[in-house]
Amino acid sequence: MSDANNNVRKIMHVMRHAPHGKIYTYEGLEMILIMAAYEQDLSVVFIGDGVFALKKGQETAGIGIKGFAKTFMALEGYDVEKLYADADSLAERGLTPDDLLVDVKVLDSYEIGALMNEQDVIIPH
Amino acid sequence: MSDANNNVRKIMHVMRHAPHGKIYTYEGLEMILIMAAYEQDLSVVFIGDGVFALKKGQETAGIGIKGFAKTFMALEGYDVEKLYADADSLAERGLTPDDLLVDVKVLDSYEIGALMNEQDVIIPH
Amino acid sequence: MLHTINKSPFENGTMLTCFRFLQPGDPVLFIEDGVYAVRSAGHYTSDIRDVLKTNPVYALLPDLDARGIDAVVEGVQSIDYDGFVELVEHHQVNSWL
Amino acid sequence: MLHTINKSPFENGTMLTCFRFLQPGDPVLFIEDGVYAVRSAGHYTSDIRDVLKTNPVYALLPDLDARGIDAVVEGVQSIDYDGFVELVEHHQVNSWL
Amino acid sequence: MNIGILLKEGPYNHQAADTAYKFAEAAIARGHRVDAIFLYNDGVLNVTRHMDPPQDDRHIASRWDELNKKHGVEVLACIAASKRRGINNDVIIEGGEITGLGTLTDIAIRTDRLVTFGD
Amino acid sequence: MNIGILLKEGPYNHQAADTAYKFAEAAIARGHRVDAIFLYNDGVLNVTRHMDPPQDDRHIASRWDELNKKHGVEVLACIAASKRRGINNDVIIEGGEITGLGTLTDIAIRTDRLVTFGD
Repeated sequence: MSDANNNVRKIMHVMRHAPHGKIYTYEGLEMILIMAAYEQDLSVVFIGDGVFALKKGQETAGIGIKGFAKTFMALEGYDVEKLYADADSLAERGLTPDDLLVDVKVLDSYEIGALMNEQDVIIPH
Repeated sequence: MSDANNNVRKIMHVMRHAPHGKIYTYEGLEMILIMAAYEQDLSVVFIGDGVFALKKGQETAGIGIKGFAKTFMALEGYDVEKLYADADSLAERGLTPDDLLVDVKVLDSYEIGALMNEQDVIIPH
Repeated sequence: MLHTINKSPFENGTMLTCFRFLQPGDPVLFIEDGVYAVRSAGHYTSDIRDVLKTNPVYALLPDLDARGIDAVVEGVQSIDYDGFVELVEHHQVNSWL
Repeated sequence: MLHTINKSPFENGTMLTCFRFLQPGDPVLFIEDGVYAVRSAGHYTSDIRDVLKTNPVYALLPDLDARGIDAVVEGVQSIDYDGFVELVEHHQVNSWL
Repeated sequence: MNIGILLKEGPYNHQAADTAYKFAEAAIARGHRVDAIFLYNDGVLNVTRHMDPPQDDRHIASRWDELNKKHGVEVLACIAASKRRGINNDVIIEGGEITGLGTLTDIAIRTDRLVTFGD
Repeated sequence: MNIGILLKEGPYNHQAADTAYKFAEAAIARGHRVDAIFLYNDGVLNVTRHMDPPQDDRHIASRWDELNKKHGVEVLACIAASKRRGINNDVIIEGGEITGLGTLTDIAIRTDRLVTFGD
C-alpha cells in the first residue's frame, strides 16, 4: 500500500430494509453519494429486504413519494463499483440478478461475512 | 341496552410491542389512563412481545428510562378490568400468569379474534 | 373487521400473528411494505392461498407499483386508495402495526 | 468485528440474519429488545448455544434488568455499558439495525 | 360517514404519513367527512412548520395544513407526546392544534371509523 | 481511543438515543475521546431545544448539550435530514450544529471506531 493510501478507509454500507416503507434506504443512498466524493474504499451490500431496493419496475407516482431506485444506477459514475448482494436473500425472495436494476456481485453469506471483517467502518441503513 | 349506554363504545387497545425498546407501550398506557375517565367500554389485549410489558421484576434504573410496568397495576383502580393475554404468545415466551404483574384473562387466539370483531374501535400500540 | 398489514413478512412476524386472529370472512388488506407478501409465486404464496379459502385478500395497487410487483397470487384483489376507503365503509379497522 | 443485535427475535428476523454472516470468534452483543433472545430456558436457547460453540456471546445487563430477565443461557456473559466500550476497544462494530 | 385518523409516525422517515394522507384524500373524494387527524407518538412531528424538504419532494406539513383549510379536517397533536418531542405553539403549522388525549377519546366516540396508520 | 457515534433515531420514541448516551458516558469514563455524535434520519430530532418532557423523566436534548459543553463532544445534525424534519438553527440546542454528510465522512476517517445506534 502506498503512503497516499494510508488514510483510505474501507467503509461498507449495509442495506437491509425494503424501500419506501421507511426512509433508510433512500437516505442511505444520499449518504453514499456524498461519501463517494471522498475517495474512500466504499462498498454497498444488500441483505434481506434490502435487495428489494434494486428491483426493476418500481413506479412510485401512486404513493406520492419520489422514486430513487434508478439513482443506484448512478453509483458506477461515482466510482462506487463494489456492490454485493446476498445469494440467500435473493433466493428467498425469488429474485435473480436479471430482476435487478444494476449489476451486483452475488456472494454467499460466508463471503459477505469475510468482507465485513475487513472493514474499518460498517454503516447500517 | 339502556338509552344511557347508547354512546358507550367498545374500544380495544392492542399491545404488541416489547417495553422500553420503543415508546409505544408506555404512551399506549398513558392513552388508556386518560380514556378510562370517559366511561367507555375499554379492554386491553396483550399479544406477541406485548406480553413482556407485564413481566414482573422490570428494573429500569440502569437504562435511565422511567419504569412503568407497575402502572398497569393501577388500571383496575380506573375501572379498566378487561385485560386479556394471548395464550400462544405467553407459551412461546415461556411465561405463565404467575410471571405477570397483573391478573389477566388468558384467551386463545380464536377468542381474542372474536372479541376484536365486537369492537367499535381498535387502537394498536 | 378489516385487517391491515404494513410489514414485510420476510423480516417481521406481523402477518403470521394477524392470521392467527382472523375470523372467517374478514377482509385482509396489505399496504406499504406488507405487499411483498402477495407476490405471485413468492415465498408466502401458500400462506396467502390458505387465507383466501376463508377470507378476501386485497393489496394496495400504488404500493405494489412502488415496489415493482406486477403479478400477485391469484385471488388477491388489487385496489386503489378509493377501494381502501370503500372497505372502511363496510368494516371497522384493525391495523396490525 | 463486534456484532450488536437490538431486536426481539420473537417479532423480527434480525438475529437469525446476523447469525448467517458471523465469522468464528466474533463477539455478539445483545442490547435493548435484543436481550429477550438470551433468556434462560427460552425459545431461542438452542440457537444461542449453537453460536456459543464458536463465538462469545454477551448481553447488556441494564437491558436485561429493565426487562425483568434474571437468568440467561449458560455461557452468555452479562456486561455493563463499560463492558460494551471495552468490546469496542478491541473490535470494529457491525450494528444490525 | 364520519372518519377519524390516528397517525403514529413522523413524516418522511416512515410511509405512514403518506398513506394516511392518500387515504384522507380518497375518503373526502368519496364524499366522507374526515373529522380529525390525531397525531400521537412520533406522529406529532408532522405539524412543524419548519419542515423544508427538497423542492421536488412533497411537503408533508403543508398537506395537513391544506386538508385543514380546504376541508375543515382538524389536525391535532397530543400535548404530552408533543412536549417530549419539542413540538409547541411556536413551531406548529397554522392549521394544526395541540390538544389532550381526551380529544382523541371524543373523536373515537363521535366518528363512525377510527383508522390508524403507523409503523 | 477516538470514538464517533452515529445515531439514527429520534428521542423517546426509541431506546437508541438512551443507549448511545450511556455508551458515550461510559466511553468517556474509560478515558476515551468521544469525538462527535452525528445525527442522521430521525436522529436529527435529538437536538431541538423545545423538548419539554415530564419533570421526573430524562431530558434527552440537555444530555447532548452537556456532553458537548463538558466533554467537547461535537453534536452534529445532518442538514438534509434536518430540513426534511423541521430542524434548523432557530430550534437547535446551543451545543448542537447543523452540518453536511461530508463531516460524517471526515469522522469516519479520523476516528478509530464509528458505532451506530438506531432501530
